[in-house]
This record gives sequence, C-alpha cells and structure tokens, in this order.
Amino acid sequence: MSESTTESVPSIEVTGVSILLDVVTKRFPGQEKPAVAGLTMEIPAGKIVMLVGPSGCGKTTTLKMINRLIEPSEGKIVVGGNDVTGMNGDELRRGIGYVIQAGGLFPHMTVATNIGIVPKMLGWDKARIAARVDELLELVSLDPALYRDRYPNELSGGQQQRVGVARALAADPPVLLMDEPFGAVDPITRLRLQDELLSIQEELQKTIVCVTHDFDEAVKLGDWIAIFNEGAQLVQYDTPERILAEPANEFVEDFIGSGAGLKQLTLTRVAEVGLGEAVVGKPGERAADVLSRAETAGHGHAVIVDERDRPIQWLSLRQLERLETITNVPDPKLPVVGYRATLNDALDTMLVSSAGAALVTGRRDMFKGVINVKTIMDAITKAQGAAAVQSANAPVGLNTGVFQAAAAATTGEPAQP
Amino acid sequence: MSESTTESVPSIEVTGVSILLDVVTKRFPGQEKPAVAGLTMEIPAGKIVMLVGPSGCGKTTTLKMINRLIEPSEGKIVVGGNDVTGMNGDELRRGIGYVIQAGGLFPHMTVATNIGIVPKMLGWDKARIAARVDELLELVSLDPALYRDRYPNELSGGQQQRVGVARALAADPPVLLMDEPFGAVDPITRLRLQDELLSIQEELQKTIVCVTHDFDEAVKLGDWIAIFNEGAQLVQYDTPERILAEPANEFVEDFIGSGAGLKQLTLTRVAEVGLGEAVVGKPGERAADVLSRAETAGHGHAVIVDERDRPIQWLSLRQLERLETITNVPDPKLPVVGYRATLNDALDTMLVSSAGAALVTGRRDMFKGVINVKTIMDAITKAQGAAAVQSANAPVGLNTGVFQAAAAATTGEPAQP
Amino acid sequence: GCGLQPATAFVPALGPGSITPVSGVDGAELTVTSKNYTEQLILGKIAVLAASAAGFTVNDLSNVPGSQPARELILSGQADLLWEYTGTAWLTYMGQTTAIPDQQEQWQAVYDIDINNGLTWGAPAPMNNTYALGVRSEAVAELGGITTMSELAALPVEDRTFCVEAEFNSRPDGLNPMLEHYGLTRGAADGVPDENVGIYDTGAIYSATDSGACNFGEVFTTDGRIDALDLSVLEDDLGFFPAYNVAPVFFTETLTQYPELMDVFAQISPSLTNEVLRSLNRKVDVDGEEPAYVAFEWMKSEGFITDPA
Amino acid sequence: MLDFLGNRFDQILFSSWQHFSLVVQCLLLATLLAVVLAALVYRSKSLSAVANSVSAIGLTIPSFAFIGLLIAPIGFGVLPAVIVVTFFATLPVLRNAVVGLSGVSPAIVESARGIGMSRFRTLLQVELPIAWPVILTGVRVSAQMVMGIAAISAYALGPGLGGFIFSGLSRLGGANSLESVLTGVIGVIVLALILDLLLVGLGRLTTPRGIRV
Amino acid sequence: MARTRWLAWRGLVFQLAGILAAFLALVVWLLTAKLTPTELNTLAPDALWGYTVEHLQLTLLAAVIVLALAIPVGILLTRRPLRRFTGPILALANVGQAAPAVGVVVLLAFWLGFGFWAATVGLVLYAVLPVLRNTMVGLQQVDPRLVEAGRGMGMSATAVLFKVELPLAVPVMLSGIRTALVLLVGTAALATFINGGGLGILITTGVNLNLTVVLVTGAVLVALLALLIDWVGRVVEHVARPKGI
Ligand SMILES: Nc1ncnc2c1ncn2[C@@H]1O[C@H](COP(=O)(O)OP(=O)(O)OP(=O)(O)O)[C@@H](O)[C@H]1O
Ligand SMILES: Nc1ncnc2c1ncn2[C@@H]1O[C@H](COP(=O)(O)OP(=O)(O)OP(=O)(O)O)[C@@H](O)[C@H]1O
Ligand SMILES: C[N+](C)(C)CC(=O)O
Ligand SMILES: [Mg+2]
Ligand SMILES: [Mg+2]
Repeated sequence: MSESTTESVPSIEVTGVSILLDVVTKRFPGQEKPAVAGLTMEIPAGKIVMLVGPSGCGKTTTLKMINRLIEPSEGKIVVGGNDVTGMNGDELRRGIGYVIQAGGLFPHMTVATNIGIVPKMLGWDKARIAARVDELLELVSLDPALYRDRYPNELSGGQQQRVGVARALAADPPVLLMDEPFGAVDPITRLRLQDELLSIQEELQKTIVCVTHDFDEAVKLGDWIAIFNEGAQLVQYDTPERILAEPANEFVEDFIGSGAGLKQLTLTRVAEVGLGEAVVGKPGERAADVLSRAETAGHGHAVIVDERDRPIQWLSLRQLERLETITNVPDPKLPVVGYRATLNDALDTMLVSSAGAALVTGRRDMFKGVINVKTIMDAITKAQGAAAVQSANAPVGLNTGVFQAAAAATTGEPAQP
Repeated sequence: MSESTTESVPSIEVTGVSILLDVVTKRFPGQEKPAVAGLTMEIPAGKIVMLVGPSGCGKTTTLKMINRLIEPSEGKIVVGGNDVTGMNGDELRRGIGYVIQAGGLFPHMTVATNIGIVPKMLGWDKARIAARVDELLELVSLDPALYRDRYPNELSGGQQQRVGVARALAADPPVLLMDEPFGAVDPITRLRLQDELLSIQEELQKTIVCVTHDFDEAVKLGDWIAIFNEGAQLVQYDTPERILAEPANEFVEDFIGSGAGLKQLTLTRVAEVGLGEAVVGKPGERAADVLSRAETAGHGHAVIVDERDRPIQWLSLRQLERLETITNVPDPKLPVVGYRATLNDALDTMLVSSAGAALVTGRRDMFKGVINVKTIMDAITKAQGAAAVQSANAPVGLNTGVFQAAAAATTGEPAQP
Repeated sequence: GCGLQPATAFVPALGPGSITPVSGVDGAELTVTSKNYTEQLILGKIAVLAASAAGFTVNDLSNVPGSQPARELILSGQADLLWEYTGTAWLTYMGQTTAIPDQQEQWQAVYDIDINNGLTWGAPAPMNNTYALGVRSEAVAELGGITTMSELAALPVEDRTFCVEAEFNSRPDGLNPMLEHYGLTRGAADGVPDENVGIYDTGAIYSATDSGACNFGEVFTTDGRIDALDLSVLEDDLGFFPAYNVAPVFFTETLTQYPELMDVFAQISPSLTNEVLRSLNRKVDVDGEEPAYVAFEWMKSEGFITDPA
Repeated sequence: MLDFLGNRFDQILFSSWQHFSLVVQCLLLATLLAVVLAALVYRSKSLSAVANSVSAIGLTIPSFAFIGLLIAPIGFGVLPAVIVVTFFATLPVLRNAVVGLSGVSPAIVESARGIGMSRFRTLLQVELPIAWPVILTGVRVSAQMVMGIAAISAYALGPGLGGFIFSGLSRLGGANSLESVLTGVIGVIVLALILDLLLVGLGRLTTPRGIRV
Repeated sequence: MARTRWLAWRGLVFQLAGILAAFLALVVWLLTAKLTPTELNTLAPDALWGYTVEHLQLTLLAAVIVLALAIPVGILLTRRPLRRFTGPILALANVGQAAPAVGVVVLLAFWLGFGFWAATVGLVLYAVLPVLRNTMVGLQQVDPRLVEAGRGMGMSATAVLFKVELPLAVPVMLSGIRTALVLLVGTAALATFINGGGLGILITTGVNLNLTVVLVTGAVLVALLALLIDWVGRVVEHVARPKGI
C-alpha cells in the first residue's frame, strides 16, 4: 500500500488514492440473489463518497469488499492503481483505515493502545507510536493528557467515535472506509462529529467511502453520493446538488423524502450568493444625513455599524426620521447571519426578523451586505440550473449482471461520464 | 372521578375536566433540591397542555403527581373540582388515562385484554368490554378483527402506541396523561400518530397533559406549552405562537433552538393566509386569449385547470406566446400544495419549483389560488404581531418556594392572567 | 409423606403362607431396618416380607450405612426390628472386651443387657457370620503359603496390605485390635503403616482383593463371593473374633403391643443356617439377583409366604 | 442388561417413579419458596444482591456434605432427601426469579400502576406472568441439577434410583453390579430428559404468545 | 466505577471472613468437644491434613486436566470449520450433565479399577462441561463488530483470537472455571466410595460409625473448602478481568 500513496494525483495535498470496483459481484453461500451484482464504480482520490440505500441493499458488503473483509465472488478491486484482489488480506487492511459504529474500540485496551495497534503491527518503535497517538488525539480534538490512558467505557459515545477515527488514521492510510460511523451517537454530537470529519478531511484529503442510512448526512458529507437499490444496484451516483435537483427516478425521490427544497438550501452558503448593497451609517452621525443617503439610494433601511464595522442597528426610514443623531446602542434583536452560514440559516433568520431580510457579517463580524428572500430564491434557481448540467469529471458507476436489465428499466440510465 | 366528568364546562362536547396543581412540591428522599418546587399550574378543561424542559427538570414528576404515581410532598391537586390528594390512588388512576413510551403494553396479554383491563377492574360485563374494545380500536384506526387478538410484539411501534392510547381511553376518563408518548417510534410514524391524536382530541375533547422533549412536537400538539427549568420551575406557560414569537428569556430561546422562524411557519396553514388571484385557462382555449387575459391582469403566469378545476399546467407569458391552443397534458412537476398544508410545506414546494410560488388546491384538488414567498413573509409578520398581544384567558402558572427568587431573577416574570 | 419411600423400599407382592396375619394388627405400621451389605439386605427383606405377611404395613428402612446408625435407629424406636449379630452387640455396642465362647450364652448375655435398653432379642439363628481375612488364591504362594493370621507378622511390611471397610477400620472388634492381637501395630512403620490400608465400601472389598489392590481383604464368612472369587480365608488361629449369630432384635414397646411378632420370627430363625445364608448371599452377589427377590423366593420355598392371590 | 431390566421391571419402575416424584414434588415446593422469597426481595437492590449471594454460595456447598450434615440431626429416610433436594432446587429458581422480576420493564410496571392496579395485583397479574419464562428456565436448571442430587440422597436412604447405584457399588465385581449402576445412571438421565421435555411443554403451555422468544 | 469495585471487594472480604469464622468455629468446637478415642484417632490433625491434601490433589489434578482439555476444544469449536458441531456437542454434554456424579464415579471404578485415577477421571468428566460451555459462550458473546474491527485493521485471525477474543472472553471463561472447581471439590467427596481418598471418608466414617463429630467435621470441611476455592476463583476473576470491561 505504502508505495501507492505516492501515486500521481492532481493536487499535492491529496493523500488519498482512487479506488475502482471492476464488475464486482458477491454471492453469499445459500443466498439466491447476489448481494452485490456486477457493480462497477470509481471512487475518485481525495473525495468523500457516501453509499446510501435501503437496508440490506448491499452497502456494507460493497464497503467490506474494498478491504476484502468480504471476498468478492467475481470482479476485481483496484486501490491506488494496484489490483488488490490477489494480495494478502491482512496486509491490505493494515493500509486501509476502517471505522464502524461506536468506533469498534477494544474495550480491554486503553485509548492509546487502541490507536497504536496498527502502527505496532507495522513494527513502529514505541516513541514513534506514542508521538503518533498524541498527534492523532489532537487531530480529533481530544486532549492526549486527559484521554490517552482512559478505557473506551470511560468515554462518551461521541468521544469513542473520535478515537475510532483516530485509530483508523493511525498508519496514515490513503483510504478510509466507514460503516455508519455516526449511527450510534445522539443527533447533536452527530452534527459535531460530521463537522469535525469535514475539517479533518479538508486537511488530510483522504479517499473516504462512507456508508450511511441518513440521507441528510450523505448530503452534508458527500462529494459524491451513490444511491443503491437491492443487489447494490447503482440507482444514481452523483453530486448531492444534482441528486436533490434532478433525482433520477421515483425511488431516489422517495429516498430524499420531503423537504428537498429546504435541503438544497443547506448546500449553499451565504458567501456564495450575491449580497445586496446597503446604506451604512455610524453612531454620532446626524440621522438626517443617513436618511437622505438612504432615500437617494432608494433603500428602505440603513445599517448602522460600530467603529469596527460590526452592525449594531438596522433602521427604517421612519425610524431615521424620528431620530436626531445615531446612537451606539446595539439592537439585541438584529437579524444577523455569518457569511459561512447556509442559506437555510439565513432564511430562518429572516423569517424571525420580520424584516424579510438579514444582515450578513464576514470575518470579525464585519458587515458585508444584506441578504433577502429574493436573493435566496434566485440562488436556488441558479443552483438548479447548474445542477441540470452534468459535471464532466463525474466518476463511473454502473451495474452489469442479473440486475442490469432491471436497472435499465427502472432507472432510466445510470450515471456515466 | 365519575361524578366529576359532569362538571359544568363551557362547551357541551368537552368531556375533559380542568386540573389545578396548587403550590405543589415534591422532594425525593435523599435529594437535596426538590424535584418540583412550589408549582402552581392550571390546566384548562379540554385542552392539550405540553410540558417541555431539559432532562431531569421535573416534567415526569409533575405529570405523575397528577395521578399520584408520585405522592406530592406538599400542596394539593384538584382534578375536576375534587381535591384528589386524599383519595385512594388506585381508584384515582382508574379514572385517569395514562400513556407512556411504547404504550407500556403488557406483553403477555392480547391487545383486547390490554385495552379491556381497566373496564374489567371497574367490573364491566364481558359484552360491554368487548364492544368498548372494538369501538376504541376503530377510534385509533386499527381494524378490530385483525388486531384484537394479537400480542403487542406482533405490532409495530406505532401500532403499539395506538393501542396504548386506546387503553388509556378505555374507561372514558376525562383526563389523559402522556409521558413522551411518541418517544420510541420513528419520525414518520410519529408525525402520523401526532395527527391522529389531534383528530381524536378534536372528537373527544379530553384534558390532555403531555410530556415531551421535542419542542416541535409541543408546538404541533399543544394548545398551551409549559416550559420548565430545573425544579419544575415554570419559565414560560403560553401558546405555541407566543412562545415562538416572544420567548420569555434566553433559556426559552435556547430551548426553541435554531429555526424558530421555520417552526413558526408550521403553525399556520395555507388556508389561513390570503392567496393571490390567478388568470385561469382551460385546455382547448386559444393560447392568445389566455395570454391577453394575463397581460390585462398584469400577471406573469396563467394557470390551466382541467374540467374538474384541477390545475394541470402553469404557463409563463413566454410559454403562452409560443402556444397555439392550450393542451390538456398535465405537467408532472407542477408545484402544488393542499390548503391544509402548513406554510413550511408551501415554502418548500416553492423552493423546488423555482417559480418562487406555488399553486394551492382545496377540496377535491380544485385550484384555489397562488401562494408566494411574499404572502408567507406577510403572514409571519402578522402572526408575530398577533402573538405580541397576550390572550386574556391564559391559564395560571407560577412557582413559589425556593425557586421563586431565582425564577423572578432569570425569567422576568412568569405568565399570569 | 406424599407417596415417597426410602430408596430400597421395593418388595414383591405376596400372599400369606405359614405366616398369617396377626389378629389386631390391621395394617399397623412397623419399621424394619437393616445394614447395607448383602446379607443384611436379604435378612431385612425377609423381615419385611414376614411382617407384611403378618399383616403389618411395613416401612422399609433397610440399607442403612453402618452398624451404629442401624443400632441407633432401633434404640431410639425409629425402627422396630433389626437383625443383629450377638458378637457385634457384645463387643461394639456394649463395649465388652472378651467374647463368650458358647454361642447360646453369648446370646443370653446380650439379651440380658439389651432388655434394659428397651430392646428384646428374639431367637438366634444357627448361622455365624464372622469376620475373616481373605487372600486371592494366586497370591498365597507368593506370600509364603500363608494360611493363618499369626503368619501375618512374618511377612515383609510391604506385603501386609489390607482392604477394609470404614466400619471395620475403626471397630473395637475391627482391624486395629485384631492386628494388635496378632502382634502388629497399626500406623507403625514396622507394623501396618496407614498407606497399607485401603478403605472400601463393604461390598467392594471382594473384587478389590481379587484384583490385587491389597493382599488381605476383610471378608464376611457367609459371603458368597469367597467361593466365587476363589479367595482363601486365613484361620483366626489365635481366636480374636467372637461368634456372630444373627437374631431379630425388637423394640420392646412394639413387641409388647404385638407379642405374636416373636413367634413369627421364631419360625424363621432356625432355618437361617450358614449354608442357607451363603447360598442366598451368593445369589445376590454372584448371580446378580435382587435381595428382595431372593428373600421372596426363599420365604416362598420355606412355605412362610405364597405368591399373591 | 436386558435380562436385568426385564427381571426387575417392577422394581425399576417403582424406583424411577419414586425418583421422579421426589424431584417433582421438591421442585414444586422449591419454586413456591423461591418465588415468594424473590417477591419479597426483588424491589430492593441490596436484598436482591443478598438473595443472589445466598444462591451463589448455597450452590457451592457440596450436596454430599450437606446430606451428611443432615443425617446427624434428622436421620435417614425420605425427610433428609426432601430437604436436600428442595434446598438445592430453590437456589437457581430464586436467582432466576429475582432476575426475572427485576427484569420486568419499569415502564410496564409503571403503566400497570398508572391504570390503577394495586401493588399486589401488579405483581400477580403483570410481573409474575412476564417473569415466568425466566423463572421456568431456573426451574429447568434446578431440575437437571437435583436429578443427580436425588441420586446421592439415596445414601441417606432417600427415595429413587440412587439405590441402584449404591447397591451396584456394594456388589461390585459380582454379577449384575454393573447393570445395576448403569440402570441407576441411565435411569436418572432418562428421567432428566423426560422432566426437561415436560418442563419445556409446560413452558409452551404457560407462556403467552406475546412473551415467547 | 470505584464504588462498584469497592463493593465487589467488600463482598470478597466478607466471604473470606465468613469462611475463616466458620473454620475457627469448627476448630473451637473440636477442641472443646468430648471426643471418643476413635474420633480422636480419625480427627488427628495430621490425618485431617492428609485427607485435605488428598482432596486438593484430586481437585487440582482434575482441574488441570479439565482446563487443558476444555479450553482448546472450546476454542476449536468456535472456529469456523468446526462451528457446526457446536450445537450437537453442547446438547450431548448437557445430557451428560444430568448423569449423577456418584454413578459416574462408580462406573469408572468398574472400568479403571478402584482408586485415585478412577476418581480423577470421573471428576474430569464431570467438570469438563462448564468450562467447555463457558469457553464457547465467552468467545461467542464477543461483539462480532470487534472481531470485524480487528480484522478490518489487518490483524490475522490468530492475532484477533489472542488479542481480542480471548481477553474479552476471560470473564465468562473464568466464571465457568470457578463453577467447575467448586463442582470438583464437592464431587471429590464422593471419591471415598471407590477408595479415591479425600475428605469424603470423614463423612462415610462418620455415618457408618455414628460419629457425629467426624461426620460434621468432614461435611463442614468439604463445604468450607468449596467456599474457599470459590473465593479464590472470585479473586482471580476480579484480578484477571481485563480493565475497561
Ligand atoms: N455474511 C453473510 N451471509 C449471508 N448473507 C449476507 C451476509 N452479509 C450480508 N448478507 C446479505 O447480503 C445482503 C446485503 O447486505 P449488507 O449488509 O451489505 O446490506 P446493507 O446495505 O449494509 O444493509 P444495512 O443498511 O441494513 O446495514 C443482505 O440481503 C444480507 O442479508
Ligand atoms: N424516584 C426518584 N427518586 C429520587 N429522585 C428522583 C426520582 N424520580 C426522579 N427523581 C429526580 O427528580 C428530578 C426530576 O426528575 P423527572 O423524572 O421528573 O425529570 P424529567 O423532566 O421527566 O426528565 P426526563 O426528560 O429525563 O424524563 C431529577 O433530578 C431526578 O433525578
Ligand atoms: C456380621 N459382621 C460381624 C461381619 C459385621 C457386622 O457386625 O455387621
Ligand atoms: Mg450495513
Ligand atoms: Mg421524564
């Protein structure tokens, strides 16, 4: 595996390698239908690919064939350019990170031992293992001094999950496989862990294949989402945006569930849409001056910012008329969103504000502009338009074998480059 | 209990009775702080009151004191005008419905036996019990012939919950207590069960006290919501609308969580807001006629309805220009919402439709008008204005005792009539 | 209660023979006890059958492990009847040290003492079941053709190995005094060291001796296996063991209530000769029959009882 | 062997029945005792722990030693056997009854109370029926165990098949002694199987469909 | 955490204290009782010690054989190729368990002759099942996800067995071993019926000769020995239980 990490990939930071499932089939003994039927699927290096689908559709089987915890019955699997179908399974797995529910931590080993287990198998010396353990604990936001020597049952579910991720990353594998990694933690922790995974990924750029049954999670984490039906039949393999905007068929629509529109809002950030201009005033200015500037610009409101450009009031023309000078008392109910917020957050803020719009702040809470419902509607329309055009570098994904006929019949056609 | 059901209450259909907690305190042995501290709370007859608050704040304790599963340490409890603090607890409970998670069904008894158990204790004869069981099963939408003789483990979680409700209603008690009744079922079933509870309540008009940890559920089900803090300190006791619009303090705001605006949208139905007019055409008409009508009205679109007035197309002026005659081919992507849908649903539909508006249909899917983002924003603003005025018949709710000072300090003031 | 009876309580159904129901008994309860080796089991069953034929409802408490417990049962009145040996009573229970050579006098002696203990001895049988040491015949030559117990002392220490039962191991007429009598000290390195003594169940000694687990097995002279396994019996040439005539012992209170019991057993005792017992024992130990059936057949053949009507 | 069985058919039948009867009667008694005890302790954590320790430690006492100890004050016969068998039969049932009763979901107990059942009624109508399969498992464990203990109790003249084993032992080397022991051993195993089947059947009959696993 | 650990230790301390107290009571009773010469003879301290040593020898030798036999077989039976025999073997063993111990011991005497070895084999047969069963149950109850996690990070099947499965199975296995040892102590008392030695002789002698003191001493010593072994087992379980579970 170690050589393959140096495979030539577009960006230098990407440490992940690509994976190719090449017409892979898995038939379990005594099972009539194959669990995975002639699946061909490309997983691009350095990306997060989410596998979703109804229970029993073959997600886990697909995932486990990549590290050969399950041996494929037919077909071959190529990781980082090397066909791994023939190599020693144990060695293969030492080079691939694997995370399961609740981390799959060994309860009889401390956090440090758990994390250090693969490096130990690889023959690292003690000092190096210890250093690596601490580094990884930092990476997953756990204080090494505090957590190194704890046992898994002395950690919360979320902390266990983090240690699980740290363990999977121990030997710096180019590929990470995750099977419903956040299935066992409460919704709030889950959101935090997802954010953390995204930020870790931003730094490490591994290739991550992740099974989930939560479509929202797939939308949030995935660069690409593969929607499976029974027999690991690839119903749609596309970006979250396109799946939301252009579900391939009714099966996918049902899978997305209600609220696709609101879900799309979570995909775009305020920073990505065009903000409205605003007339800006400062405390101490004469209200009349500000009023006239607003009237000239044809605006109904003016934004008052403090000395650091942070918005403190949002005054209507009527309010300005009644004022002498602008005060510096901040309005606690000011509808403010950060520019990293999603459109969903922005819409919510607007609704409560009753102004039908919200103020956007950037770094150090500096005022950046105004966002209103119109902006959001436009952004959505544009996103949908963009999604209608399929991206050129979409990875391959199709099925052959017994399911192919059925797939073609029900799916229209599977995504193809 | 039975006499108290005839208590004179405003409307004849209301079979529920009012409940009064009169400066009730509960101190558990070995516990420093009281679990419920001097709580006074009125629960109006025939209404649904939701108790929410952080874990361990005393919701369950408050609820269980009403049927004396937990004996209050101090204070008295009046149900339907009778002080029940002194009466035999078992008898009291036979006259109060009680529903907990997963129905709390007895696994070793059939559905019929479970439901009939209170009537049996009350000495009803067999025929009457059997008839009542069937009546109740119908009420909760379960076919008696199919479900009467099943055991709880042969039912889905949602069905179990319904049987639990049926059992609680068996002896036609005026009061129903529910402790996180829908906590154990999946989100979709949960929504259905909530709707069902609302429709049962519409018919029966019981007094329902319901504990939940899901604020959205409280908003959906409650006529009144009581928000507790530690020690069953009543932080706010008000209608859902007012709590969303005017949270009493930061604690309540945090509790509502993000998305208060979107939550408010769920409180209003499309039927309750003013819809926009639309130019209507029929298949077979000349497109130019419809176009000219639309231009006259100053509209950008025209709605095409079929012979039963159901919308089938929504054409822009440009589309009309290009047409000869109007066809009768329905557009599968038409953004349609029913008039019983919430504004939240409407907004979602609009977002996906990319038209920034949606068509509203009434009974038998007949076209009723157009709803757009502006309408929604206006509705919200109006609702917030209305909520700012406190209703005159708000029930009493306050705390005395050790928590009072703290309450006053952090809460502003508790709701008072 | 509840229909439960002791382990070996089974007896075949029977009809009256020369023993006929005693008037006034009418199914009154009578408890018979016995010790737990073959001869006692057969005798116990004989007593049970006789008492049944006499019209008693018999509670069969035979097969008690050991002489002392059996004695205890009858002394305390928990049992009403027990076949006991004169020598055993004299030396073991009554703590006497020298036996009386004349068998009738010996009987009289124990009768006289026990009558004060609330027990009444019935007529003794001719049979005399004394202890003896058995050697497997193949080994006699290796042991210098040993025939008498006085020759024991001449054997090398490692050849002085014994198989005994727990009871004999610690009885006043048992192993240690016996060895003493023949000039050997139990537990001494130059006598009979402890490891030379194996403790076995009463009935297990014969096959243990035969298989060579030890050279000398403690045997009962009326046991059928002495012949069957071809064991040679050492002569008690210095006369250590007394006479052990068997006799029915009654709990006096019961006997006063049903004096006819004495006559019933007086019918039986004279028939119990050494030969009879040896053949009966043999049927059980060698031929593998059940004591209950053996007793039944014998009683029938003697005419005491008949098959059930 | 067949001869042996044929010749003593009525005796074997008698002893088997005695053995079976002893075990079943003692099991009934033990179950009653254990359930009553469990009902007294299961609400208290510490009392439950005590009951569990008693059960665990009681089971370490060798049955043969216990029989020996009983012979001294009680003597021979049926009574010591009944005491020993009942004692050992009670322990697993007690443990399971405590586990079963405290394993009843508090939600179910609460809802029983919540619909107006009294404590006793809740115990009788809700908790015991729900705990019953667990209790019955305990009874099965007991049954298997005391089958063997009943055999040892024949040393104190207890009823049953143990007599065959001990008389086989006392006639060891003689004809039919092996048969006798085998009869005792196999008879006990067969009885244990039969009783187990009966208990399984009883379980089927007495466990409502709703709590079958 | 710390509290439950202390509670467990407290239980152990109580148990040991109870055993010691009972033993002291026995000694005091023996010292003050009026003993007949036979009783004195049988209960002489070195005789008692001898019986106890014999009893322990029987128990421990049988235990060692049982462990050496049952643990490897138990492990093998949970490995994939042999897994299908698990059910039948357990069923067979369960039937065997109903066999009365006295009977088994006596039958072995028929086969192997009287003495120590017959007794040992009988004991082994009798105690093999709990260890075998607990070894299998212990291994089977290891969360399959942990095995998968181990395999998933590249441990070989053997490494997973020794580093993950066995350590996690230890508590269950130990409790089986403790049960077996306690059974062995009790069953070894039956060895006396076939001249296998041990403390059982005190019971039979006590009964046969109606020597209540001997009988009680024997019975109490066997019971105390069983409790002591149980205690040792518990201590070992406590100490050997992997931290973190
Ligand atoms: N070891 C196995 N032996 C036999 N069949 C198996 C095995 N593992 C999985 N299967 C079958 O293969 C199919 C796919 O299983 P898989 O575990 O991959 O589903 P999944 O998509 O991960 O489902 P879930 O969401 O429930 O985890 C199922 O029908 C399952 O029953
Ligand atoms: N039986 C009891 N004995 C002692 N303390 C109790 C008991 N029941 C509840 N408490 C304590 O009383 C307080 C209130 O508990 P209660 O169960 O009413 O909370 P809750 O609001 O229902 O919480 P949750 O949302 O977790 O159900 C808690 O601090 C709890 O620990
Ligand atoms: C009859 N014997 C003397 C052999 C033994 C006994 O006293 O029981
Ligand atoms: Mg899966
Ligand atoms: Mg609660």
